[in-house]
Amino acid sequence: MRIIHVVVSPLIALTVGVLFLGLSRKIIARVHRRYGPPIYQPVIDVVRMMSQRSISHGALFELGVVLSLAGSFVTVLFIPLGGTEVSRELHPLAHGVLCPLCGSGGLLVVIYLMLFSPLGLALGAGASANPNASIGVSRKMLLALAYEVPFLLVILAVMSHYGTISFTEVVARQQQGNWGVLSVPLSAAAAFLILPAMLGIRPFDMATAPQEIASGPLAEYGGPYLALIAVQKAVHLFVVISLFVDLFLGGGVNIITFLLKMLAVFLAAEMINAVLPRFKIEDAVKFCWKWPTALAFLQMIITVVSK
Amino acid sequence: MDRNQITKWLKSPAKMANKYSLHAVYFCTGCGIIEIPPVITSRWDAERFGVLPVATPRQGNLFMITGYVSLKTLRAIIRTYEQMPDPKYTVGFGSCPINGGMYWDSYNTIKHLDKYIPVDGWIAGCMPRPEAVFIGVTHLWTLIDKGKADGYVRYKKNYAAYRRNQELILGKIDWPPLYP
Amino acid sequence: MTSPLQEDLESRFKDVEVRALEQNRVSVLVPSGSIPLILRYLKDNGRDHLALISCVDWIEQGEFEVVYVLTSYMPNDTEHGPGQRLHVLLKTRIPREDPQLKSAIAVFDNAEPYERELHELYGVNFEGHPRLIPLFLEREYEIPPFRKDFDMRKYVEETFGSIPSVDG
Amino acid sequence: MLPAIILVIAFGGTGLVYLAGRVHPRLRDVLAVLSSLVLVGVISYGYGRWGQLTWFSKFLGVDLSLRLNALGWFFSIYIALINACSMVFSLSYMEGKERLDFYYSMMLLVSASMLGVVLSGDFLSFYIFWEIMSWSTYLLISYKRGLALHAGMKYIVMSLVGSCVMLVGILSLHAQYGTLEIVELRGLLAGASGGYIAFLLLAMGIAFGIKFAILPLHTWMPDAHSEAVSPFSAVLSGVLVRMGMYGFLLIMYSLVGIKTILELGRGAWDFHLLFSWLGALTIVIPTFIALLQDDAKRLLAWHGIGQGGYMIIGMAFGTSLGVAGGIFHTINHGSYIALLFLVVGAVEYRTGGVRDLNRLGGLMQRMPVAFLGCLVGIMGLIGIPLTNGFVSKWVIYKTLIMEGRPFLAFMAFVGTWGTVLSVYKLLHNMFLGQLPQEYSKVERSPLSMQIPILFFCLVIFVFGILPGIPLRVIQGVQREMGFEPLELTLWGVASDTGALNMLNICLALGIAFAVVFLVMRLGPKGRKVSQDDSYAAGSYVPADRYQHSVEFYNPLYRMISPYLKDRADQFCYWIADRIGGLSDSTRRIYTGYAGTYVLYIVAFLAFLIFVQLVWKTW
Repeated sequence: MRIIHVVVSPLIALTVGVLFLGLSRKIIARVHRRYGPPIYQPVIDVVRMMSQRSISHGALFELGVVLSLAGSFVTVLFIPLGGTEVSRELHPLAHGVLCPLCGSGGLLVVIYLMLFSPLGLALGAGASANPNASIGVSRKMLLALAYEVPFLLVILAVMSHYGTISFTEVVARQQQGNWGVLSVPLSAAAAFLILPAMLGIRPFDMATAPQEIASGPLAEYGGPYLALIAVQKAVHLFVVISLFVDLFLGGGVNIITFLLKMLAVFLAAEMINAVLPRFKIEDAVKFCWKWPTALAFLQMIITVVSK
Repeated sequence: MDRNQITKWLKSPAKMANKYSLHAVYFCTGCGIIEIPPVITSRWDAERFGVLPVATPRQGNLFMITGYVSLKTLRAIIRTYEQMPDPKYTVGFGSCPINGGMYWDSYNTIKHLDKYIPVDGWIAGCMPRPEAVFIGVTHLWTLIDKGKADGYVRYKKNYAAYRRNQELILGKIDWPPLYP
Repeated sequence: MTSPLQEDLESRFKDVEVRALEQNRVSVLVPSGSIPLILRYLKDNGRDHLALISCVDWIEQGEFEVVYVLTSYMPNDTEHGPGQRLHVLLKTRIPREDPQLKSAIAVFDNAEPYERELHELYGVNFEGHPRLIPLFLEREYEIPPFRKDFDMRKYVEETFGSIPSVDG
Repeated sequence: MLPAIILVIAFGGTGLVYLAGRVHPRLRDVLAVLSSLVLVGVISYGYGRWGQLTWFSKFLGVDLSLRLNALGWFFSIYIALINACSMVFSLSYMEGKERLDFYYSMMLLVSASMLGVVLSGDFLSFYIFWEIMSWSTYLLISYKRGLALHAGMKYIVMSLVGSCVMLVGILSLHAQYGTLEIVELRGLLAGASGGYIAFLLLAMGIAFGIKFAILPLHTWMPDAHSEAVSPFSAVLSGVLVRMGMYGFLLIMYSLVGIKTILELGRGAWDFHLLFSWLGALTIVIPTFIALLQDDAKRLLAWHGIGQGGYMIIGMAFGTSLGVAGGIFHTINHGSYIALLFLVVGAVEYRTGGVRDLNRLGGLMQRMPVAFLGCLVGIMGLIGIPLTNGFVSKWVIYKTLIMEGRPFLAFMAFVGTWGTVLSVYKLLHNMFLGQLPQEYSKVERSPLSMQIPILFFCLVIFVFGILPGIPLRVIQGVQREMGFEPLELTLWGVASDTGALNMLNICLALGIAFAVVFLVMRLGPKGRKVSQDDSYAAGSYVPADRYQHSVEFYNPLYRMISPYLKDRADQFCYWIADRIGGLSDSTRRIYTGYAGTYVLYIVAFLAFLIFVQLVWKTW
């Protein structure tokens, strides 16, 4: 049974992620009052890139991308995608926990596994010996440090609120009691504030800014490697949003409700992405260390005091 | 616009994908660049055909040369063209790249662009309007369909001739030849 | 009527021919040797902005006419009198075969690109110029292109016509 | 009987190596490596053969004894391994340098004294070996003369202060209980009053704290590490600094016992909470200082201090999970910090002593094995899954969350992210990016350098994927210290409140990597291109015009540099100036003229008479 889950959940992540990418380009187009590409345009882009013969700057240049995509896929295995033991008798449609590897290391492993994708891309970009790539990687690392401070506060507040480090139990407790948004509201607000930063979309996409630094770490990537990076971006989008849904919206009773909640969160994040201009890296770090951190810190104090 | 015909996709996915995902690297030479913003923004929206501007030649497969080509710009155009991944198509905007246009007797502009890099499609007009650009793109589709948009194959086949012409006009070229 | 500038220049420098063109334009023709001196003098007396150096090719007289356009930055703290807007066109004549001039960088250091342009397009040689390398053009030409005796069409035919087209 | 053999081999080896150096340099090198390897063999043979013996009786009325127990064995195998690796490394690193006899014998002496510290059964022999360790380290730090002398002086002054305070503690123990045997003291101390235990902990704690470089006492470490010779700084940071950890474990758990530690102090002021907050500060501040360093070795030295904080937090909590995490992190940290120092040494050896991160670049193409070592080292330092660093950090975080201490966990996490940034800068500025022309002819690192690097990479991955092996040894140590041991499986921690299974993570990553690699191979293979053929907006990039690894995190530096003055360092220098001023003023009393001395005597007599007249004391 678990073997099927191990195969199914990355495929779900891939399809839903690519669908979300297509949706985001359509939403941005609609906001600009133009038609925009069809929903399946990212698929066309990936097929075209796979057919192109690009250049390579050596083994690490290629393996960095493979490492970052592999890391994202493995992170998906550790996130419960809807369905918990509690919900089995509650709903006729419920199915067992769709989270193949939740047993071997809970939320802590997810945080550390999310290190793989930026590190993999950073290694690949470093090997491409292009100054734009190095500047892009330095910005990506700084941005990661910026949003990681509130993100860790948020996750620790949730973990100490439910007193466990296993992800499925956090989701199960939310489904019995009220959702994370109600029990740890400030953390949910802080998490939503840094959601664009974690996704790397418009207000915080200075790491891959096409106009300023020729799309940063991706400056030297083309052909199949760029296709893998696009897929990695899609899967990372799925991972971050499913993390948000699991921590604060009580996961899904089954996969369908889970995906619907993800769509809602995604649309909210896209609205910010469609309209805001790009921050400078100093302002992004200052922003991330001011409001979201204050909210998350306050929530942490509340949970510790009320424990 | 046969984008939604599944049979064609199954028969030749690479060709169809190349047709409907033309990521454009446009080289802002001369006067043509002022025509590109309306093409890619809300008024005419090239993205509905899958044409998207990208930052570096490594990521693109359509190379738009918009306007007259001076000697100095030719050096950068050749460098950018050689840095693009393989199935790549070039489109010349306006009459200047075709035969020198109004600068036919100027000492500093290139008269026939296709003597130095292979060009797949021309869009006539002393700066073609966005509608003309879209007509050009659709012609490019038909060319790709018929397999006649083979600029990159010709470049590889007659690379010696192209390289000789480039060195004739530009004198010393500091990067090594693409196909030694 | 002779403006105050005219008497001043004529009294101070010999064989200076000052003609008042239209309103606020004065042309001053001087021998090529005294250019730096006059530039220094004009700079100290309010003409502190070298707007342009250009050159006219009088091919019949076999001479180049190099024109320095001088005006003032008109700093906003001083009130703008009519004299402030005056444009002085300092002209000098040099032979076409071996055009030599002393560089004006010592007086106006923003003259550097203008002199490079004149050197590149007309072949005027400025001694004392740190680096007379091409400014716009890709390479050197035997006859500088802006000279009237440069046959444009023959040059184009020679260089571009001779490039064989790539067959196939 | 075994500990005596170990020490005889170690100290005998030192002497032999020095004599062999007189005979022939090649013999000396072989002997040095041989003795290290024999040491490793004998110690690993000694597993399970615990025992105690007195090797010298009636030394000043106290008989000195040696003891081999689980804790001692654990640290000694760790010392022997790192010493063997750095010995093999220094074979090629020290070629052509002068005073090699002195260097090799000192290296062996340091390891021998560390083994002595770890195998000593009573506090007097512990103190003797501790002193030998301190001053032999001083000699080795100042091996390179010049600036190293200053760093060595700074180190020896601080460790002498620590040793004196420890001596006070040992003397008070002797005065109180008449014996210094650790086994007997354990029973006697049960009845000791809280105040006496606090004093004992403070006295011993300062000595171990200085050696362990906890935050306020860390100032000697960055200078000592960057000035010491690379193989020795690997030993210094890998294991010598962790003698402080052995000391803490010895007094906190073997001597005083867990119950008393936990109740020590009241409410907010209890000992282990203060201690863990000190550990948390030790994680965050040095890591962010490391972020902004430009010298590779200094950056690693600051990380050495930062990672020490994890061990303190793990150990201070007194739960079996926490202590296991702390001990495991000690050995993990030893493996990858020594690896990184060896890699920096290899790069320094090949590029002629260049350590400045702003001038290096692109060495990956020239030194692939050093690059692999650096990559695995930084993955261990960050704690990426599949490396041993991750397992010990996971255990420590689990204790923090189970104990309901989210703020400490937050500080530890922020420390991890600071490490990610600064350590990537180390890798990027040294190995990635453009290869400058001056290093284009650098050859690969010699074989004797590659062996230790590859050995450490193996250790990091094996302990990372199968953490059960080292954790079983730690179980033995815990049973000895009175904790109920951790439930373990071969590949992770098994517990109902959240288990860890590294094998699953490893298999998942391996399969995902293979699948994605195959998918990439579907597309056409990329055309290999040199580093000059990179996108530069159409212009050609002449070689050496792009050095883009300068000031890697400049935006962050502008933001946090005002807060980063090293106050502890300035405080120490302030004290040094005050003492200097004081001693200078006392010097003026002895002016050298006979007259002033007569004047002093007369004044003193007058004072005595005055006291007699007023108070009639006699």
